[in-house]
Amino acid sequence: MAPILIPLGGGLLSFIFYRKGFSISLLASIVGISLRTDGPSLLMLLMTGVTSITITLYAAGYFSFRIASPSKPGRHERQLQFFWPLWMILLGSLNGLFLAGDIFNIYVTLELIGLSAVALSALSAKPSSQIAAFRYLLVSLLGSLSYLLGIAFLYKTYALLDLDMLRLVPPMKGAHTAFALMSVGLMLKTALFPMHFWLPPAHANALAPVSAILSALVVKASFYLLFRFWFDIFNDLVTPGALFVIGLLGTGAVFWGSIQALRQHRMKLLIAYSTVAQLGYLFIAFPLTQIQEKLYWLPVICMAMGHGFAKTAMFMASGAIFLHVKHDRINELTGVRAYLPVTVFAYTIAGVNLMGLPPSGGFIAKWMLIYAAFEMHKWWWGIVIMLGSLLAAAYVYRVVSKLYVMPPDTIIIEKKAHSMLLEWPPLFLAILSLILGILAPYMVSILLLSKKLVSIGGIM
Amino acid sequence: MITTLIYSVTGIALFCMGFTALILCSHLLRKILAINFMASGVFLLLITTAYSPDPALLDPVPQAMVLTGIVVSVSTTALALVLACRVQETTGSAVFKRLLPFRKNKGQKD
Amino acid sequence: MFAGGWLLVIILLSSLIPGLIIFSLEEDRHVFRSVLNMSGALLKIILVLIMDVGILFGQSYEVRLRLLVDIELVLHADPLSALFCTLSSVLWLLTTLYAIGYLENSPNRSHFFGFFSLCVSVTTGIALAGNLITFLLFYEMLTLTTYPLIIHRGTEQALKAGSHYLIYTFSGGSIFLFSVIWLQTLTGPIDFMAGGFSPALIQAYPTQMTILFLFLFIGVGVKAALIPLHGWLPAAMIAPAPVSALLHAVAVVKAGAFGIIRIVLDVYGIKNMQSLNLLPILGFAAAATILYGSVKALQQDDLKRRLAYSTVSQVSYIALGVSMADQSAALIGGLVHLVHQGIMKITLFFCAGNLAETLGIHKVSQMKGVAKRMPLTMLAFSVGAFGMIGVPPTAGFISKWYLGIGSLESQAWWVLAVLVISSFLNALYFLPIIIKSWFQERDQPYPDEKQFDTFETHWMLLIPPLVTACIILIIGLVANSEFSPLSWVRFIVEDYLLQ
Amino acid sequence: MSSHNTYPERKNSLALPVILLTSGLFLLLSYTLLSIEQAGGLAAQVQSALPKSGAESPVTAVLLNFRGYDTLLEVMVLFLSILGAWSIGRASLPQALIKTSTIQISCVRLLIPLMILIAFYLVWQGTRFAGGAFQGGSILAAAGVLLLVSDFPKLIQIHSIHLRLGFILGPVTFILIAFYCIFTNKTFMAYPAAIVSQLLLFIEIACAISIGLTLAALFAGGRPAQESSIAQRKGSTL
Repeated sequence: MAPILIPLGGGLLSFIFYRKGFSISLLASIVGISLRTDGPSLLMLLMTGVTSITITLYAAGYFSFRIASPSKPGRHERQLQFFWPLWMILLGSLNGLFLAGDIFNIYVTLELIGLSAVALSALSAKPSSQIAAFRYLLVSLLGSLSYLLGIAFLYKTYALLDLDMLRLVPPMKGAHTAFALMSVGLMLKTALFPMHFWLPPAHANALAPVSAILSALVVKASFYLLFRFWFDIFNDLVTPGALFVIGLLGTGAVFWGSIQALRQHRMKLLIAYSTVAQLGYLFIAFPLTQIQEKLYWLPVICMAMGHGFAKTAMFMASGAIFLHVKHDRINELTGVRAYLPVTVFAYTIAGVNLMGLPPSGGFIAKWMLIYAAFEMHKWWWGIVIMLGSLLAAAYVYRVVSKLYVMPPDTIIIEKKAHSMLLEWPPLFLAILSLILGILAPYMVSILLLSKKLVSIGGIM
Repeated sequence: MITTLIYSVTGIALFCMGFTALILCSHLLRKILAINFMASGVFLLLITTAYSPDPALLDPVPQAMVLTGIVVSVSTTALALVLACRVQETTGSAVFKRLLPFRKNKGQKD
Repeated sequence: MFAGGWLLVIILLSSLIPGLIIFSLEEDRHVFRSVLNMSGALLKIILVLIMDVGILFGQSYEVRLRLLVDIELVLHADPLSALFCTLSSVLWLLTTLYAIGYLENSPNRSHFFGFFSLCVSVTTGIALAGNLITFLLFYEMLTLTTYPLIIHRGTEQALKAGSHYLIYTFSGGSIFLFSVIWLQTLTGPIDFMAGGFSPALIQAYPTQMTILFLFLFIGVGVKAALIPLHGWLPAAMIAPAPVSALLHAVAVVKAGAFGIIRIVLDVYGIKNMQSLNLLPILGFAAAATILYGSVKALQQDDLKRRLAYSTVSQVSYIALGVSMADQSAALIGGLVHLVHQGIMKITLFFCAGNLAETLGIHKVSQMKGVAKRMPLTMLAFSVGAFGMIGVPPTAGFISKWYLGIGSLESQAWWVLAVLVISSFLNALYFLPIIIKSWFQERDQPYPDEKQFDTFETHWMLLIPPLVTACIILIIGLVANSEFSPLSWVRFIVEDYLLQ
Repeated sequence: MSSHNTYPERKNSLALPVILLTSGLFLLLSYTLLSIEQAGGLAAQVQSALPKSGAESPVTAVLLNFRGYDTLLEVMVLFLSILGAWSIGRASLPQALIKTSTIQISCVRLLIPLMILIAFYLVWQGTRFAGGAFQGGSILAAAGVLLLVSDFPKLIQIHSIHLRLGFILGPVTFILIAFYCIFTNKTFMAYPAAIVSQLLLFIEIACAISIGLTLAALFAGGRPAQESSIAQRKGSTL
């Protein structure tokens, strides 16, 4: 009885957020808080929803497998017991973030996300994960404080907190500082190179469902905010030089992350470094975004969704492989295909998305970015993107080539009963990421939806 | 006016001092303290925006924000402390540099 | 424009769905698997034939799926795609039969045949692609589906060959993607269309268009194994024989050659190619590859490596023909070689596989007197080899004849010289094999001989090479009849020269 | 943190650049601060809406009514911290009985009721002056800490479920009332004008109890020892 009640509270919260997304009211007030949805936030909500359902299913399978063959009695029950409430609160606050329309409210949701993510990543009780979680907590707090300092400056300048109203104000002294502080805070949370150092250990040492959550959803949340601030709310403050620097950092992330990924010996670390690299692409999109175009959100959303689905699938697959093989050393993974065909297949398809091959979401995004690079006569970004895809192919195939081969002397481990829930959710997400390109027309129509506003705490 | 200025500059100073300590100090507890320093600095700056010469027009919104911020700060500090204790329990050390061997990934996890 | 478009989708699915079902099959369900495979292959041939007839009568097949304003997937069947489609579906049937026999009792067959089917679906997709993006889509997928086949044996060597293959093809693919996007920023969406895009564009961006052609050429040239991009092909020889046959004759190399044809004829168009003066570049690259491949083949003792270098050389005949596209005869020679080379090379690989599987022979030097032990196999091999050399009345003669006439018409004497020299080299590396096997006495035991009751080897291994050898002779003999590849190619070329 | 005192702070080659960097940051931020012309603030708007808010103190009005959503999330953050703490480790309280002197015991006995009274007074006054759920909750927490350090054996008897219910009391009350507003006013958290002050008080009390419990539990530093046995029982039925 007892452990059920707490998730209920968390679940209730996430439920409210969903509710709010659909109720419409036109009451906006200057002191109250309003929530809003528009195309991009709806798409992010959609991504969160789809990913979270599959992660939830997978987590059920994952924990039941671990409890059935425990490495330490009682440990996995405890993990399970705390996983649900933490995950539900995280999910709720993610949704809250995508709907938030108030700059201080965003701070609180960021803290909620940060805290629950840290607690989740510390769940696998080994020392390395706890140290990584601690570092993650410090970085997360540093990021939030920088953001909060930005809010202080902004409030000093404008005495406004509502995003829609901030969009309309003219640039003033102090706004630049505030904008820079908020951006740096969010970049830290998004693990933009060279502020990425905390990400690989935190993501790689967590439990598999948690790694998936962190990599697919949590970093995307702060990225979403960053992109919104730069191109939607505070676009007047953005200078070409700043965009160029961000693009350079993104380039650094792509190369550094990919090369590090190639050097790893553990599958999960490889996937975690690939997250660093893939986030780099999202930042390369900055200098290539033309806000006069209606669909300027599309490349980043495509990339974020494709990466979210694919990365979740990869972490889930690596988790399933770990559970069966008891390690995740890349060089010793030959022959896994024999007893986990679906998982291996899912991993491969997800890899195809990372490489940006058609018709995946990554392909559409890369296509649009390279296209924009040519149109804006900044073709060098296009070369960076292409080289990044090649490196991605290299690190994806480093694992896949091991998974696929069956040397004649392979010892096939005895086939164990494994849960459907361990194998099929990753495949579902992987296929979804692969056909995301075909779903692009629907994404476009969602992007073009008009804005809806909900205010909370009615002062009429 | 000059009072608020002193307060806000002090706030920024606290923030920067905390930031310095956060990078330079290696002990987990000191890092947590540094973060708290920074938070206090930000709150100090934020609360000065509420000031107005007319006592009736003291802005309540920053005050509310600071109250919320303090609660958040308390919560995060608590979690950080628990985590730090736990790290020390399992590794026997709470100094970041000495934790290096434990940060290695052995390819086997639990 | 939608008329019968679904036929194309069904053609794609006819091998895709069996492939996906095969993945999920248990390893020991080999009867069901074989039935599924063969019925898929037969169904595909029937559907492709229906499409061929339709095209002959002027029916148009097209399906479009718009992803974004400037990204559209198009499947479109024109005579050229019908040619490639028919070739790959017929050869797939034979290769499947061969592979079932070849891999009998070996592990991981579900995996192998699954990818095998996917590979053919993707090749069909390349054939039916109606614009550059769709072509690119299937072109990249081909890399993905062939890779597991190349590393199928799982040995150190196979993995090395696989990574070689990936490095080459992914680099090529990236350059290809890059240039496709670049091209599209200049020209807008590019559908394959005889005559290519408007000459006004060439005048507007002459330099960019030239660079772009070179990029695109490199992109497809990797799979077509033009020098210096051919490095992966000999290395990939480590794969099982059916896979080699598939790579060389049905899918990968052919996809590259087909890509060159598409880019020259349907993207740039012959006239634009002429005005940019790009055709000679193509010709030189092809001629160099032909000579280089032949010389390298001469030096190989490993039978499959010799055949691989022979492919490097022979596929470039197609490019050579296309490089003289202003002459109908040369273009006919090049296009028809797409079919002829495929059938001849697959025969040779089937035979090499038979030798390796039945007798354990991998080297040319071990082949003394094998014709006595395996007369039928060696008969097929000899027919294939004669075809490669260009001896009448085989199919190979027809293509070389037309290429020669074309070079005379365009007065490109050096092309004729290349043709003569390469035929001489072909003879030099094939004839010793034939002489050794037929006329010399066996002086050592076979490395690893297996006995079969009725025939010299397993019947499933014997039938495909015999069938293809017969086809080589037949299409050579009746080249002028209405249903030969030659007539079909004439039908295609008429279309292009009308522009 | 026993190693805290013995740990010597080392010489760091990074020190100088970092200090230079942060001083630069300080100068930059201070300079910007001086150049900002401060905007007016929202005091007037809050004042004008105050009568409808159900609270007399503008700060409370903002906290619980205008920006109540933030406060709800803030309560969730607090709840999250105890959740995280419990998930990380067990409470590191001594297993044996603590020897407490009679003076201490009697002091605590006197103090606890007083503290509870003060706490509720603070909550009660919160609508008018600076006070409220968090202030009251802190006093409650202090009471809890006193109990923890002096009357340990009795505390360990508290069943985990009671603690859990206590933790979620605040957030759940808050959420339920906010939902109730959807039915009455069609907007989340738009309290009906007639009973707004009662509702706010209700929320404040619930939150204060939760906050007090949570902070005291955080002091204990982890989940109760009995927690693992519950988990095992649950695991066996799974």
